Amino acid sequence: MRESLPGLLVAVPLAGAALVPLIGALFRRGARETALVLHAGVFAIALALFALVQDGAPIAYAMGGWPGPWGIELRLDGLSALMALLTAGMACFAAPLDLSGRRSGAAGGRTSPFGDSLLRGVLLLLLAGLLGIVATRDLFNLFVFMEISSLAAYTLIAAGGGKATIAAFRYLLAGTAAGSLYLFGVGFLYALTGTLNMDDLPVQLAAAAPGAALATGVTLIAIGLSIKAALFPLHGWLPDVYVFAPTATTGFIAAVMAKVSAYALLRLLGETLFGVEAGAFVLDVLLWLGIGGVLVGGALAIAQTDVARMLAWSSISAMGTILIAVAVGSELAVTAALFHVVAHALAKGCFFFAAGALAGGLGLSRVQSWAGLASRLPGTAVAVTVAAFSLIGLPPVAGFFSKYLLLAATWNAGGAAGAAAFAALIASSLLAAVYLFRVLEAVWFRSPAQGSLLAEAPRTGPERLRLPRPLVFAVGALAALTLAGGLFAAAVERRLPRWPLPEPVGAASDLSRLDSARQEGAGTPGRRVLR
Amino acid sequence: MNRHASSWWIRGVFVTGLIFVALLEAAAFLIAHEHHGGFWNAIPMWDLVFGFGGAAVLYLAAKRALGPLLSRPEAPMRRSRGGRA
Amino acid sequence: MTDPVSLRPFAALLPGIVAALPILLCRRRPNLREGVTFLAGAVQLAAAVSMLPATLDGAAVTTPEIALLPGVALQFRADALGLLFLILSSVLWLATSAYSVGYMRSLKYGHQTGYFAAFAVAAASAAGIALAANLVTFLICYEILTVSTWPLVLHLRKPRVLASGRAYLAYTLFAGQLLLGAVVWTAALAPGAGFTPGGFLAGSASDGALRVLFVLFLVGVGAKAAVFPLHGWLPAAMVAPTPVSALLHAVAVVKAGAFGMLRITGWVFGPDLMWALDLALPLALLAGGTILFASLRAMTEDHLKRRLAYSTVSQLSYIVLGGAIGSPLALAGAAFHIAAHGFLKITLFFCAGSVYAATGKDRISQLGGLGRIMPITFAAFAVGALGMAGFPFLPGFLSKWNLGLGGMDSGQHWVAALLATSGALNLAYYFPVLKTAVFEGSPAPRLPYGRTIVRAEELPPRPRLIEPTPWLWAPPVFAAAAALVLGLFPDFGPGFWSLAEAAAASVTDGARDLTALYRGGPSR
Amino acid sequence: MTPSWEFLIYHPGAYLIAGGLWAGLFPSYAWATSGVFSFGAAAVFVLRRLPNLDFTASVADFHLIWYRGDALSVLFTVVFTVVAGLGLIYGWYRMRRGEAAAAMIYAGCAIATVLAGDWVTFFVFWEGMAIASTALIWLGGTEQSRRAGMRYLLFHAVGGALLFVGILLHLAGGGPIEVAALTGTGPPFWLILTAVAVNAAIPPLHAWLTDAYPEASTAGSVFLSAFTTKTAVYALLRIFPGAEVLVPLGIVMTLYGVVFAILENDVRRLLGYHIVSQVGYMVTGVGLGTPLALAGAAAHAYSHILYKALLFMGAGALIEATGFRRLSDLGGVWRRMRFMTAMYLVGAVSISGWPLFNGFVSKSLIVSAAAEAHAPWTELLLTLAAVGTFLSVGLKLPWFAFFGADRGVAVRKLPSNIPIAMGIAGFLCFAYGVLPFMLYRMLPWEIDYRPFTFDHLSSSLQLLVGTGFLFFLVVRKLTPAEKRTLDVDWLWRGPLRGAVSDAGRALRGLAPAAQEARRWVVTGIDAGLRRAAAGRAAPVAPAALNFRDSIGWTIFFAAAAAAILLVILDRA
Repeated sequence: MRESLPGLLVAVPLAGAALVPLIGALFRRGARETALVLHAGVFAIALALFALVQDGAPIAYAMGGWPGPWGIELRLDGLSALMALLTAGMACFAAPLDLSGRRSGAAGGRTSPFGDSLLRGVLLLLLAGLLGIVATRDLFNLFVFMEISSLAAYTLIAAGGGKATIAAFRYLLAGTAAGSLYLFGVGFLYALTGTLNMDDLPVQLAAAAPGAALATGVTLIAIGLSIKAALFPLHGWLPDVYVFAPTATTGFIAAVMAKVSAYALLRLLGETLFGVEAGAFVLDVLLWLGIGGVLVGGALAIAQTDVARMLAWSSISAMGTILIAVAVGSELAVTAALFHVVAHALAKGCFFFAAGALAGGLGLSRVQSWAGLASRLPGTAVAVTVAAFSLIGLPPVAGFFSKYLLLAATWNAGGAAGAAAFAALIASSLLAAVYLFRVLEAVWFRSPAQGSLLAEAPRTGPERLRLPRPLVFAVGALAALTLAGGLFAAAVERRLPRWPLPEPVGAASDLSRLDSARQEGAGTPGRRVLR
Repeated sequence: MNRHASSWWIRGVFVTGLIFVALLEAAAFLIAHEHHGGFWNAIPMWDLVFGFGGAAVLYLAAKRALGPLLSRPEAPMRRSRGGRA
Repeated sequence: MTDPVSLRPFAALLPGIVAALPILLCRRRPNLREGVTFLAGAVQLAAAVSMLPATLDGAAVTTPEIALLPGVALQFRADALGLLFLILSSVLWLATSAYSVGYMRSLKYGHQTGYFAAFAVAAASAAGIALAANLVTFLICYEILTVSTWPLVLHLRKPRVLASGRAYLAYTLFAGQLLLGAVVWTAALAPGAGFTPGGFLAGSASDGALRVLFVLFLVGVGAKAAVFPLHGWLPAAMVAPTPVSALLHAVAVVKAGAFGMLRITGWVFGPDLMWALDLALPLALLAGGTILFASLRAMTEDHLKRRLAYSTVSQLSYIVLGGAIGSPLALAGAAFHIAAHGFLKITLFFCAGSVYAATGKDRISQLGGLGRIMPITFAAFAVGALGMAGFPFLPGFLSKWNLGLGGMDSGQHWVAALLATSGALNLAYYFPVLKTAVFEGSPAPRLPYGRTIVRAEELPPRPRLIEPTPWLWAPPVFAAAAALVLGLFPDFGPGFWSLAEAAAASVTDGARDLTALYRGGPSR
Repeated sequence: MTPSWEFLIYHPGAYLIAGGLWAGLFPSYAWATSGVFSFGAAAVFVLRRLPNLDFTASVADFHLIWYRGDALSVLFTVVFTVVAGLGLIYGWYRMRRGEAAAAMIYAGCAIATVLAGDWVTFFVFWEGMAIASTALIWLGGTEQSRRAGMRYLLFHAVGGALLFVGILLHLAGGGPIEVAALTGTGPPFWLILTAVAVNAAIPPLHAWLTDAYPEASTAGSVFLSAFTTKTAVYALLRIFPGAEVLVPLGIVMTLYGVVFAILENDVRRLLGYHIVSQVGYMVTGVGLGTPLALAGAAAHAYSHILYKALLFMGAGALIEATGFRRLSDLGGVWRRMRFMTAMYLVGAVSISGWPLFNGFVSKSLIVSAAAEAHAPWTELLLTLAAVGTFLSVGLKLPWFAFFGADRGVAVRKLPSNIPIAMGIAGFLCFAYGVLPFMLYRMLPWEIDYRPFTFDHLSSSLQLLVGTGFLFFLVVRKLTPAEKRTLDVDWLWRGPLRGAVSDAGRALRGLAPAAQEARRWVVTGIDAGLRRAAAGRAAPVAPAALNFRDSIGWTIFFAAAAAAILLVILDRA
């Protein structure tokens, strides 16, 4: 059972993706419930895996019974189990929602050409793709899952109709470019080493002479994944997608999708290819790009008047933050990155669900239109406040602790790049404070404009404003988790995997140990000497 | 009322003072001898002269030297002469 | 003496946080709601006082460490300086709560539930700042304080108020983030970053790096301490209701900054390192400049609360100044000034608020004659004003005296001159208030032409008193009386002076019996 | 010596301060009662000749010598108590309770200052005097009094600040805590001397006096005339005996005062200049430093308090009765207030040093001390000042106020407490004048001095008569003009005040700029970013890709990065 869990983790949603539309088509109802059960099941599997890998031993599943390096291996170690858990968990919040939700920018009235059950199947497909990326140990298989998840995502986004369709199309362009670049890169590596297995690749690379082909492969892989991770300046697809996609989709993909790509970057560059000179070089470049992303994302978020667009730019900033930590690559930095991934996913998911609910359901998309929210939807206001605190990094919520760890990690990294990253992280908090406190000010202290929805709606009685119950649950639960993540930061931190990861079982790799600085610094906060 | 009272006063004081001073000087000339301090104390009638001269010096210093220099009109709103006849 | 480990500090921290929820729930029962506030304040005070004996014995009640992150722990310790601040803020929280009842209700302000809830959280976070045993704990409480006072500043929700709220946040969040950076840096230099009397940073990094670190700290806590040029938020924050200005912007928030400054100079860097790094004198000069600047600036303000705010800017720099100089007497004076200024300034703010609540007047030029119809209020105001000027045997005198002597101990003779100048300037901007309020304002008698003297019987009759409800005049009277007692018997009650002395002695190794030289009585 | 609070029983100042607080706190009718009780109690302990003991008490951890009853402090305590009683009688109907309270506290603080044994106590009550007297001035009730009171307060605040720094320096330098003669002439010496000089109204630090004293109420200025300057004289006697710098300062004071008095029109301002002048004698005496000179300074302070109070009472009575305060408005009222005129003249002849009045027996001590100290020029100049004193206070003021041309000023009847107080004061001036040993035996210095030698009498009389001749010669020229005399207070009423308020205004002027900068930072970033982002972050346009478009940029960057990296790596 234990050994088959990684397989189930991917297979269940994949099968569900087919099953749910089928049920929808056959029975007209029950599709939603089935999807929910499946999501819960996937979450349970992820949870079980997460619990099981806490002892440090990864759980591997050889697809088709072919062991690595020839077969495709799905393997869950602490890091991937965490990502899987996060992904599956966020999907659970998105699953009960209306996936064809209208956004204010969407052309009115027209329902999605797809049936509801089909979209639910696509969500499961997206989940399967993301979980596959997380679980696989095969470079090409990773591409396959990446494409699965991308295609599913395009569909879900396009379901918003209107401008969402255009946004999805443009995302498709960028995503296809990304996939192609990635695939080229993998091709180079494969040509060089003859292997696609992430454990075998370093061994082979150690034997291969470094050269242009290797560097090209690494670079193309990095660029491809950077586009997927919306790393500045390759972030162009992101804002429109986050703004126009349906609420549930936005909440889900904003929380995890880019992060899964960042995970892949960490896996490939930080682990598999780290011993390669080009890999280390690319990480250094990523660090500076991360700094740029943090600042540009934060600054442009300030420039927005639309809540969702502001949050989208904030996400670009957050991805920069995560990539900084990935690029620093010390134990502490990766712990910080993971903490930030969790904290940001919870808070951003919460915020996007709330923003989507208000914008899509009530047409409150601009910051100023949220004025007086606290008097009509106090619960939502509290949740948004908690999420905003986390995004800024104020105690006592989760974001503060991830910010603290990030700062400590960048500080320990030393060097000009470390100092610049340190300063950029502080600046990003300040920028976030500017745009998020503007929202909070409107929510709590401004009066709704005369004649606006919030001004007209009664405070009590059956006519009072209410959000759909699943949304309330998602927003509330995520806010609660954000708060809990801060109050029990030590417990969260303890469960985060340590970096570098324990020796993979059955792998002959010694390349993941090449970083001497990391070995010296084992046990204490790591210090990668940055150029 | 009697706007010319001052001349009467002055005359009276002058006459009385002159008599008094004459007596005083006579007595001082005859009796006083325990002078100390500056040489000027040996000068006869010095104190009288000094009283007159000193007062003159002060008067001149104040009214002639400092007065024009330092006197300024009061605030115009605070004039009061003739307010109560 | 080893520090007793106990959970008791939490008893001083939690009441405010725990009370916030019942306060919110008792929205419809205002009396019950305020009862909760008083109960929480009483519990906090009782807990604080219960830790006093151990602290005065030289041991500090300490909580176990609560790990937050690797190398980052939440820990509280009731040492002398912290307890001084804690008891001060507890006592004044109770007083301000009573005052808030009178003020908010008599002015019929809205959002009172949120007001009291935020107040409770702010009081708790001030307590947390007081008891923080390490920099991270300090930082966390510091940020919570920022956030919890923000709604209080914005209470009136007018456009101008919102703008002030933004300025408030701009300063305090900016400072908070720099402080975060400084804390992370410090924790990297010295794991744990626990406050250590005499400092722990010596030799941990190059001089240049430590100087940069200090500048980060200076901005981080200096903004809350309203050190020039980071003081701008304080006058702007006067748009808050007066009790907020009174407790938070005279005691809790700004004191958190000044207190933090003492912690940084005395417990993180340490006076020796401060002097060795050539930081002490620039900081002292900065504080001195702030004192003079704010005093001059206060004179130009007609708005009473803004004048008080500039006075706060000036007075807080006394504490910074003492911390910068770092000699035993200067530190003791600075620590004592936390309490002294707390009682005095809250008196003044209470009075300003009472006047506003009773008459709607908030400008000094409008106060004419109010002293005669609000004698209690203005008597309290006079005590506060005199105390601020350092009038002998009001508490401000003791702090100034020791600051001056401490300055001379360190060869900084200009400190005494500065304090004296500041005292004179204090008179210059406080006494016009009394002059206007108490000695003028009744319509001047019409004198016969040419007459310039007012005869007794021509003076206008005494108007009817309009002292407001006891909720509004009792707190200032209490605070003024407390200030008087504190001035005459600085060790009365909780022993603020002993605590200040103990705090200073701990930082400076108790190198010198503080009282022996100058207050030992006749030398024969 | 164990600290105790027992001293409160013996401390006359404590009674007056307590009475003042009581009077201030409780309804109006209480002030008279509390005044009687507090003054009575104070007087009892003065009459019991004050135990020559030290009392200490511990306040705020300072171990203070609250009470040091040696001969010098007792001398001043006695006269302060007496004048406080006289002032209370004089102000009985005039003073309202606030004024009475301030006056009692003021007197109590003055007494406590001279009884203070240590620097801290001394400083406490020194400051207390400044505050209480400010209140007393403010209670004059006019706009002028409020403005003058504020200037007065600030001036004394500066003085207090100097004293504070001086004391701190003195103590930090290891000086004893007791108030005693300072040894050495370092910074503490000069700081404390300057602070005392402020209170002693030594030019150019004197103008607060002539500025503020005339603006108090008539009763208030009686109190004011007695305490502040004489406490400073006490301080000089205690701290700076024999400080040579005081001799020229004192001489300048004496002449400065009389010269300005000759010009002055306002009755009480004229008398104020004579405080400056008379205190100059005492300052000179302190500076001469011989026992005779010191004794003379102490004795002259004693006498001065009495006759100056009498003069201010007379001036006050004149003002109360007529409503006018300037000589140019007055004249010829003596027929309608004969007793008051007589009593004023008693004060005038006392200050002028007429034989048989107390000024004669004390002023001559100082002049003789100067002669004995072989300081003939000092003697001469002091004598010159005496001439001027008689000229202005003894002749000019009564001539133009009481005598001279009758302007028909209406005089209203004054309540009987005023003549009673003046009568007592006049009697005391006369009594000490004829029985000088009553004064001499209280002095802390043993002196053997006989004022009533023929030589002394004759020279004094000649002097006065000579002055009288001149006065009547130039009497018409002396007619006071309706003018105001500029004094050094012009400096801080004009340029200095302007400088301070300009500085404040300049700083305030920075505020909008600072606010603008803040706004620029806070909202300018906001607006700037919006502008900058207007194109870049615009919502999706349904058009095809182009390079103005974010997706276009993404693909461009990706391609460019790939190309650049490939080129670099290819070279490598």
